[in-house]
Amino acid sequence: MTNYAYVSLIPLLPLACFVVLGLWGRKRFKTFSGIVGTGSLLASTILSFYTAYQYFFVDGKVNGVYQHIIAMKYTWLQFSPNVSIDMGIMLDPISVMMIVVVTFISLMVHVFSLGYMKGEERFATYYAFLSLFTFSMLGLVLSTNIFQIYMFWELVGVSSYLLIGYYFDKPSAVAASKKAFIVTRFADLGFLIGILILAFHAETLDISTLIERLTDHQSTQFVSITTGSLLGVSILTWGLTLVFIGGAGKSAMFPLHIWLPDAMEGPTPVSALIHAATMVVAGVYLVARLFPVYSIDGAALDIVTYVGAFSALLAAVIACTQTDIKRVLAYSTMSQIGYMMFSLGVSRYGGENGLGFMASMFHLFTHAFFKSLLFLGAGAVIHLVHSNDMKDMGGLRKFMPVTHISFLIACLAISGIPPFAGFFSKEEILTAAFDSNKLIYGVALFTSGLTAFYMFRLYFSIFWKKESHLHNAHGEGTSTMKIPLIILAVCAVIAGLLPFSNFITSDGAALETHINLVFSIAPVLLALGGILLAANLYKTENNKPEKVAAALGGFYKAAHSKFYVDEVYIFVTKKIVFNLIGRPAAWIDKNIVDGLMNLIASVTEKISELIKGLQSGKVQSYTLYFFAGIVGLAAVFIYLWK
Amino acid sequence: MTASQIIFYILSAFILGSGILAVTTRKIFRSAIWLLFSLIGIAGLYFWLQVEFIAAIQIVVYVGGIVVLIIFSIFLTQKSGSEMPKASATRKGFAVAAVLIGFALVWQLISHHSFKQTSTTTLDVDVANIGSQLLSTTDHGYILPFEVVSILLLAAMIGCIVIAMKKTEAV
Amino acid sequence: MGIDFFILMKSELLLAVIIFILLFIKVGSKEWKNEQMLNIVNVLLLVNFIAGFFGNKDGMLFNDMFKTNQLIVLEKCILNLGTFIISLQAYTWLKNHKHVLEFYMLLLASLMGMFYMISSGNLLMFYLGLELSTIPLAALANFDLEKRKSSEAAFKLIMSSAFSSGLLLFGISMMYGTTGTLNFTELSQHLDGSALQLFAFILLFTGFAFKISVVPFHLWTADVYEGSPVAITSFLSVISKGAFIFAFISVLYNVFKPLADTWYNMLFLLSVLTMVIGNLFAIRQNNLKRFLAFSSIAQVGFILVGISGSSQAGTASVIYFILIYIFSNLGAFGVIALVSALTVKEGIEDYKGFYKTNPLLTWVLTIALFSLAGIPPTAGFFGKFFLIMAGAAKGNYTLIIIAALNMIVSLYYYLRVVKAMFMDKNEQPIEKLVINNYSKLALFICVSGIVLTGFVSWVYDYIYSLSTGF
Amino acid sequence: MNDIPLTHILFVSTALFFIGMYGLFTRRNMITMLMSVELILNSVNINFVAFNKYLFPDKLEGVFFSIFVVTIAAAEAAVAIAIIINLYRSHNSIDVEDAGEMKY
Amino acid sequence: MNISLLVILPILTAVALLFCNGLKQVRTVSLIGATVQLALAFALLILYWNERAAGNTAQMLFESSYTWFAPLHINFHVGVDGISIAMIALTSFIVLAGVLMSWKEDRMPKEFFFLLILLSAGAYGFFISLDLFTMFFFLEVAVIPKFLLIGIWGSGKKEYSAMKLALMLMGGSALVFVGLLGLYFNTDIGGGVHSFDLLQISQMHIPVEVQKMFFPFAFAGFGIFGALFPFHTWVPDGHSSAPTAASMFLAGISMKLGGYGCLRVATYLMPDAAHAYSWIIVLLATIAIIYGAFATMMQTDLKYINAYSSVSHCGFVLLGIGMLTQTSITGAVMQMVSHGLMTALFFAAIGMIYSRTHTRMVAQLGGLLKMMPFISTVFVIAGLCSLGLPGFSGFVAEMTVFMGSWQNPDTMYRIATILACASIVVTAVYILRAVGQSVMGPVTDSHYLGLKDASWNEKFAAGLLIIGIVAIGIAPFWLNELITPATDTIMQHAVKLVTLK
Repeated sequence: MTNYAYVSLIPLLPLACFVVLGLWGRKRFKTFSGIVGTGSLLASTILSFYTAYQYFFVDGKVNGVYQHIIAMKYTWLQFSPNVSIDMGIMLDPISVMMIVVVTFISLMVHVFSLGYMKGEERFATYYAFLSLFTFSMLGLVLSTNIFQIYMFWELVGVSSYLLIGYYFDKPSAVAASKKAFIVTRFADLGFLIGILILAFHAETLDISTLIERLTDHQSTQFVSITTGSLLGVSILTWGLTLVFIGGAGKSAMFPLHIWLPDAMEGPTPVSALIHAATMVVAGVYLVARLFPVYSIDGAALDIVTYVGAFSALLAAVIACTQTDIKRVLAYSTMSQIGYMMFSLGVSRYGGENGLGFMASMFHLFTHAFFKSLLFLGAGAVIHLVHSNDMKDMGGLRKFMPVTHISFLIACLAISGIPPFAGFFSKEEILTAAFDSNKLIYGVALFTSGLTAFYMFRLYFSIFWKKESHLHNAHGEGTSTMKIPLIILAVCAVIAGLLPFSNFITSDGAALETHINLVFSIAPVLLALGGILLAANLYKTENNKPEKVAAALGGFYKAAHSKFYVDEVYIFVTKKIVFNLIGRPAAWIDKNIVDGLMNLIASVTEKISELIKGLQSGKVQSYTLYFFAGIVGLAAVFIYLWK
Repeated sequence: MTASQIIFYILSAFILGSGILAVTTRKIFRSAIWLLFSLIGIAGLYFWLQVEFIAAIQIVVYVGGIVVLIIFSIFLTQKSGSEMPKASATRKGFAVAAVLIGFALVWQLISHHSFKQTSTTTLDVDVANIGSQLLSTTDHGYILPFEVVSILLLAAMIGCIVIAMKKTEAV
Repeated sequence: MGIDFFILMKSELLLAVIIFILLFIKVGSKEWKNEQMLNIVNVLLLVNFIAGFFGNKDGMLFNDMFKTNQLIVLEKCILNLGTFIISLQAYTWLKNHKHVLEFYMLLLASLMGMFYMISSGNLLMFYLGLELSTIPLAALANFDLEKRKSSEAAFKLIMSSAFSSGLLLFGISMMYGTTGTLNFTELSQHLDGSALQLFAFILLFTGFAFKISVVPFHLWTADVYEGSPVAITSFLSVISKGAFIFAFISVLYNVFKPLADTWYNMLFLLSVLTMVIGNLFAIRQNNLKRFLAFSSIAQVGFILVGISGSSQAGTASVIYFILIYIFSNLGAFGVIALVSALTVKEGIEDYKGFYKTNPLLTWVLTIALFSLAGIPPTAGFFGKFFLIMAGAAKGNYTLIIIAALNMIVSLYYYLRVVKAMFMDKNEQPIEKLVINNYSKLALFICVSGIVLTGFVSWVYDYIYSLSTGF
Repeated sequence: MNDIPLTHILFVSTALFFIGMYGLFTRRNMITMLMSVELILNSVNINFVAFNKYLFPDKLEGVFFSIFVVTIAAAEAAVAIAIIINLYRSHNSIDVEDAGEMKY
Repeated sequence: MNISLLVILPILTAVALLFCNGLKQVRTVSLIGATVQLALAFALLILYWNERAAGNTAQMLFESSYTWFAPLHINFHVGVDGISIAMIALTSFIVLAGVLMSWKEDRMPKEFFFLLILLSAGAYGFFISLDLFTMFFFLEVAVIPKFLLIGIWGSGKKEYSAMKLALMLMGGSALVFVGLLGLYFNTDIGGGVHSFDLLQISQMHIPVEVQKMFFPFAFAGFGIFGALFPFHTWVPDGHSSAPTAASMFLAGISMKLGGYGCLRVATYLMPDAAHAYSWIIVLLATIAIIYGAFATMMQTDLKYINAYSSVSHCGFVLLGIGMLTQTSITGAVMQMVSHGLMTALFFAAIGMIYSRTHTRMVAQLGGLLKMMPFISTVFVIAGLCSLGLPGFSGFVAEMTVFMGSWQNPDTMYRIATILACASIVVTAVYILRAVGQSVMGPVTDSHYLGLKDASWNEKFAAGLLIIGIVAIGIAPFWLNELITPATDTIMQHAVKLVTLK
C-alpha cells in the first residue's frame, strides 16, 4: 500500500500560497504573485495526477473494488467521546476524480487569469483568493468527516463571496456577493441541521462509519433513525433531505438558484472555476458522497430527482431568453447540474442499478471541462469587447479564431453531439433515467434539445450574426489566455472517451456500459434540431427572434424575467423578514424592552416627585407625621401583629 | 367624696382647662398667662401628692423662670395685644384627629393595664433627703446625673449667649 | 471609686478637661488668634483620640448608672476620631468665625452627652445623655449666625427634638410605671410584653428612630442638614447618628431582648420604609448637603437591616459600618465643607466640571461617594456586604432583596454627582481651591480609611471579637 | 391621696400631654409652640411623680427623674428662645410658616 | 505559580500609573503592564499543561488560600481550572489590545489607563476566585470603572449609557448578592459554620428548594452581565457610547464575567435548580439569539450592529449553559472566548474607522477598502468570524454549542437548537450588509480618499486578536482539551447530585 500522506500537500500548497500572498502579496510580490499562485497550483495538479495514477492504476483496487483509503486523520475537535470533527484525507474514486478536476481546472483558470487579470490593482489579492478557494474545494472533496465537509463547504462559500465581490467598488458586485453568500448560507442551515440529525442518530460524524451504520439494517443506529419520525416522515428522510437542501443551495437547484446568475458579477475566470466547474457541483458531490445512505431512502432520492429535473428544465427555458452571455452560461450550468442531480436520484446502489450514479459523476467530469471552457471563452470575448451583452457582440469569429473554435467545441460538447465529451455522459444519464422513470426521461430529453438551442443561440450571437466593426481590436489576448482554451478544448473532445465506468461507480466495482446507438438517436436528433433552429434564428441578423418571442407572449416574458423568483425572494426578505420581523424586533427592543427599563426609572422619579410633599418644610407637619408614625406602629405592633 | 378627691378634681379641671386655653387662645400674652395658671395648677397637684419639693421646684423653675423667660421673649418679638394668625383648617383637622386618636389609644392602653405596686414601704420625700441623695455617690446617689445636667446647663448657657448676643460688636 | 473611677470614665473626663481648658482660655484675659486656638484645640482632640486607646477596663459605676467595656471604649474612640476629623475639616470655616471656643465647647459637650448615653446603665442617664447631646447641637446648628437657613435649621432641630424627647419621656414614664425601675438590667427582667409596655417601648424606639432619622421620623433631617454649617451637618450625620446607633444596638440587644420579636418586625418594616423613602427623596435633590442627608437616611435603612440580624456578626457589622461610614461621609463632607467655606456653593449643579479645576478633590469626593454606594474596592463595599449579610442570617430574604434593589437606586444618585463632576460641562466651574494642611490631613485620613478599612481585615476581626449578640 | 385611683391622675397627665401636642401641631407662633412643649414635659413629670408615689414608693427614681426633666426643660427652653430670637432678627417674624425655606 | 500575581500585577501597574506624567509615560507603563500580563497568562497556561501532564488531576490547580475575614469564614481563595485559564488568557489578550488601541488617547490619559488597568484587575480576580465573596468583590470592581470610561471618554449619549450600564450591571450584581447570601446561609461546613468557598459548597448538597429559590437570583444576576434577555438593553447603549478600548473590554471581558458566573456559580453549585429551570434559560437564550439577530439587522450604526450582535452571540453562551450537556457547556465556554476576541476585534476595527471618518453610520461609509485595506480587512475578518466562518473561532464555538444542544433530545430543546442555528443566516445578513455597505461599494465621501491606513499600534492590536481568533479556529483541540476536563467536572457533579436525589 502506498503511503498517501503526500496527498495532504495538494490542498496545503494552495493554502500556503493564500497565506503568503494574503499577507505579503500586495507589497512584496505584486505582479509576481500570479506566477507564485500558478506555480504552487501546478505542483498540486501534478501531485493530484500522480495520486490519481496511484489510486486508479496501482493500488486503489482490492478484489476488483475501489477502496476507501483514509490517508490521514486527526481529531480536530472532540465533541464527546464518540463524536468528533476529524481533519483527514479520504481517497476513493470520486474524491480522486474531484481533486483531478479541481486542480486541473483551477490551474487552467490560474493560467488564464495571468493574462485576463493583468494590471489589476489587487492582482495579488485575486490570486490569494483563488488559492483559498482551491484549498477549500480540495479540502471539501477529500473530507473524511461530514463536519469537515461542512467546514470546507463554508470556506468555499466565503471564497466565492470574496471573489464575486472582487470588484468591490461596483455596487452590483457587492450585492451579488452578498446574495450568493446569504442564499447558500440559508441552504447550509439545512445542511447543518441535517448533520446534527444524522450525527446524533449515527453517533458519529465520520463518513465511513456513518455510512456503515446507517446502511446496516441491524445496527441500533439504523433502527433508531428509521423508526423515529416527525410529521409522518422518518428521521432519516428528514436528515437526508436537509443535507440535500445544503447541496441544493451550493449547486443552485430550484428554488435556491437565484444567486448563481448574479454571481456572474465576479471576474469571468472565477465564474469558470467556481460557478461552473467546481463549487457548484459540490452539492452533487455531497449527495454522491452519502449516496449509500441516500440509496436506501427512496423518499429522499425522489426529492433529489424531481428537484434536479425541474431545475434542469427551468434553467434551460430561462437560458433561452437571456442576453447576458455569462448569465446564459450560468443558467446552462444550473441546468446541467440538474442533470447530474436527477441522475443521482434515479440511481440505486451497486451494480447495474448504479448506472445513474456513474453517469452523474461522468457528466460532472466532462461538464467541468466544457463548461469552464465556455466561461473562459466568454471571458476572452468580454476581455475584448468589454461587455457582457450579446447585443454588443457578433461576428467575432474573425477577431478571435482560437476562442471561436474552442467555444464551438464546447457548445457541441454540451449539446451532446458525438463524439464530444458531453455526448457520452449525457447518454448514460438518459439511459439511467429511461430505465427508472419515463417522466424524467422525457424532461431530460426535451431539456437536451433546449440546451443545444440556447447554446448555439449564444454561439451564433457572439461569433456570427452581424458583422462586427471593432476598431480597438487588440486581438485575442495573451498566450496565457489562449493556451488554457486549447487545452480545455482538447479535453472537451476526449474526456468522453475515457472508460469512466471502470473507475467510478456507486460501489467501486467496475461497471460494463455500452453506447446503445439506437437509443442515442433521439437525443442527438433533438440536439441537432436545436442547433438548426438556433442557426436559423441567430446566424444572421433578422427579426425572427422577436417574432418568436412575441408569439410566446407571456411565457417568454416570464422566462425572461426568470419566472419572477427573484421578486418572490425580495418580497419575502424585504417585506416579511425585514418589515415584519426585523423592524418590529428593533422596535420592540427600543420601545418595549428598553422602554421597560426606562419606565422603571421614570416611575421611580414620578413617585419621588409625588411624595415630595411629605417634606413640606413645615416643622409642624413633621411632628404630625412623626406622631402618625407612632400611632401606625402602635396599631400594627400592639393590635394587628400579635 | 372626700375633700381630697374634690381638691383633686378641681385641680385637674383647672390644669386641663387652663391648658386648653393656653393652646387655643389667639392672644399670645393671654396664652402665656393661661400656661402660667396651668403650671401653677400642676404645682398644686404636686402638693396634693405630697411631694412638696417638686411642687416648689415647679413654681420656682417654671413659674419663676421659664414662663418669665417666655414672657420676656414675647415682649421682644411681638407687638402685644395683636392676635396670632390662625392655623389652616386642614392642619387643625389633622391635629384634632391625631390628638384624639392618640389620646384614645393611650387611654385605652392605660385603663386596661393593671399597674402593680411592688413595695409599700414609703420613703421620706423631704428636702434634706432629696438633697443628700442628689449629691451622693453611693447607693441611690444621683451625683452623676447631677454633673451631667450641670454640663448641659453650661452648654446651654454658652449656646444662648452666642446665639442671642447682639452682633453690634462685630468689627 | 478611686483610680477605677478615672480609668472607667476616662473618655468623659478627658472631654470635660478639654471643655474647661477652653473655658479658661475664653474667660482668660489673653486675646488669642483664631488660628492659634484652632491649633490648640486640634492638638487636644488628637491627644484625646489617642488617649482613648490606653488603659481600658470593663466596669460599672454609680449604681450601674455608668457602664463601660472594651466595645464601648472602641465606640467612643470611633466617635473621637470622627470628631477630630470634623474639627480638622472645620478649620477653613472656623478660621474666620468669631466663636471658635464656644463652638468647641458645645461640640464637645454634645460629644460627651453621647458618651454618657452609650455608657448609660439606666434610663435617666440615657435621657440626660441624649439631651446633652442634642441641645448644644441645636445651638451649634445656628452657628452661621447671619444665615437665615442656619437659624431655621436650628429651630427645626430644637422643636423636633423637643417633641421627640417629649414622646420619649412619655415612653420612659410608662416604662417606669409598668416595670418600676429605670435600671436597664432590672428593666429587662421586668419586661412582660403587656400592651402598655409595648407602647412605651414603641415610644422609646421612636426616640431612637428620630435621632437616627428613620422614616417616618426623619423629616427634620434634610432641612437641618441643609441649613446647618457643614461641620455641624457632618457631625449630625456621622457622630450623632453613630452614637445613637451604638446606643440603640446595646439597648435593643441587652435591654429589650425579651421583646425581640416585636422589634425585629419593626426594624423590618422601618428599614424598608427608610431605604425606599430615603432613596426616593435623594434622587431628586440638588443641594449636596440635602442630598447627603437623604442618602444618609437611606444608609440608616441598611444599618437597620444589619441591626435586625441581632447576632454577634450583626453588632460587629454595624459598628464596622459606622466606622467606614464615618470615613466615607466625612470624606464627602470634607470636600463639601471646603467648597462651601471658600465659594459658598453647595448645589450639585455648581460641581459640574469640578474635575477640570480640582481633580484631587474630585477624586476624594468620588471615592467617598463610591464608598457610600458600597462599591469595591472601597471599604463601603465591605461594610454594606457584611451589614446585609448579618441581616440575611435571619433568613428574611424579602428584606435582603429590597435592600439589594435599593442599593441600585442609591447608586444612581451617587453616580449622578460623579457624573456632574466628571462629565458635565460648565462655563464657570468652581475655581481652583487652595487647600490648607488641616483639610488635607482630614481628607487624607478619610481616603486612607476608606481604602484600608476594608482590605485590612483585622479591623473587622477586632470589632467582631469585642461584639456580642444573641 | 389614696382615695383617688392612679388612673385618674394618669388621665389628667395624658390629657395634658395631648393638649400640649395639639398646641404644638396648631400654634403658628414659635413661642407658643415652645409653651406647648412645656405642657408636654409637665404631663410627663406628673406621670413620674404619680408612679413613684403610687406604685414604687421605696425609691425616689420617679421624683428624681422629674427634677432632671424640669432642669432640662429649662435649658431647652432657653436655647429655643435664643434661636427664636435669632430667627426673629433675620426673618422679622416668628411665624413658623415663615420658617419653611428648606423643603422637598 | 502564585496566581494572585494576576491581580497584584495590574494593581501595581495602576499604582505605578499614578506616578506617571504625560501620555508617553502613561502608555509605556500600561503597555509594559499589559505585556507582562500576557506573558503571565501564557506562563500560567504552560505551567497548567505541565501540571496536568504530570498527572495532577485536582479540580483546581495552583490553589492558595489566605484567611481574610476569619469570623465570617471569608478567605481569599484562588485557583484555576481550564475554564478560568481560558478566560484569563482572553482577558490578557484584550487588555493588551485595548492598551494599544488607546495609544493616542490624549484626553486625561492617566485616568484612562488607570481605569482600564483597574478593570483588568477586576476581571482577573473574578476569574481566579474560588471564594464567592472575593468573586463578588471583583465582579463589582469591574463595573464602576466602566461607568467612568464611558461617561468621560465616550461619545454620543454617553452619560445616559454610562448610567444605564452602571445601574443595570449593579442591578445584576445585587441579584447575585442575594443569591450568594442565600447559598451561604444554607451551607454548613460543620458546627453550623457557613462558607463562601466554592469548592466546599460544591461538596455539599444544598436542599433543592433552596436551590430553586436562589438559582434565579444568581443566574439572572450574572445573566444581566451576560446580556440575558430581557436584561440586555445596557449592551447596545453601553457599547455604542464607550470609547474603543472600553467597548473592547465591555464586550470582550465584562460580558464574559456573566457567562462565567452563570456557569461557575449558578449552574455548578445549584445543579438541581439548573435542571429545573433549564427550559427557561433555553427559552430566554433562544429569544436573545433570534431576536438579537433580527434587531441587529435593523441597526444603522456600526457599534449598534456589533452590540446587538453581541446580544445574539452571548445568547449562545447562555444556551450552551442552559442545555446542560457537557458538549454544550464546553461550547458555551468556547463561545465566551471566541466572542471575546472577535467582538474586541470588531470594536477595534470600528474604532479605527470611526477615528478616521468620524462617523459610524453605515449609510455614510463606503469603499473604505480602497484607502484602508488593513483596517477593512480586519473589519471583514471580524465580520466573518462573527458569522461563524470555519477557520475562525466563532465557528468552532457555535458548532460545539449546536452539537451539544442537539444532544438534549427533548423536542422543545431541539426546536430551540434549530432556531438558534437559524440565527447564523440572519447573522450573515447583517454582517454582510455592514461589510458590503461600509467597507465595499463606492467611496461615498471624497474626503475619505485622503485617509491613512492603520498605524503600527493598531496593526499590532488587531494582529494580536486575529492571532487568537485564528489559532482557536484552526486548532480548537487545544482549547477543547483545556476546557473539557473542567466542564466534565461540572457535569459529573450535576449528574451525581441529580442521581443522588
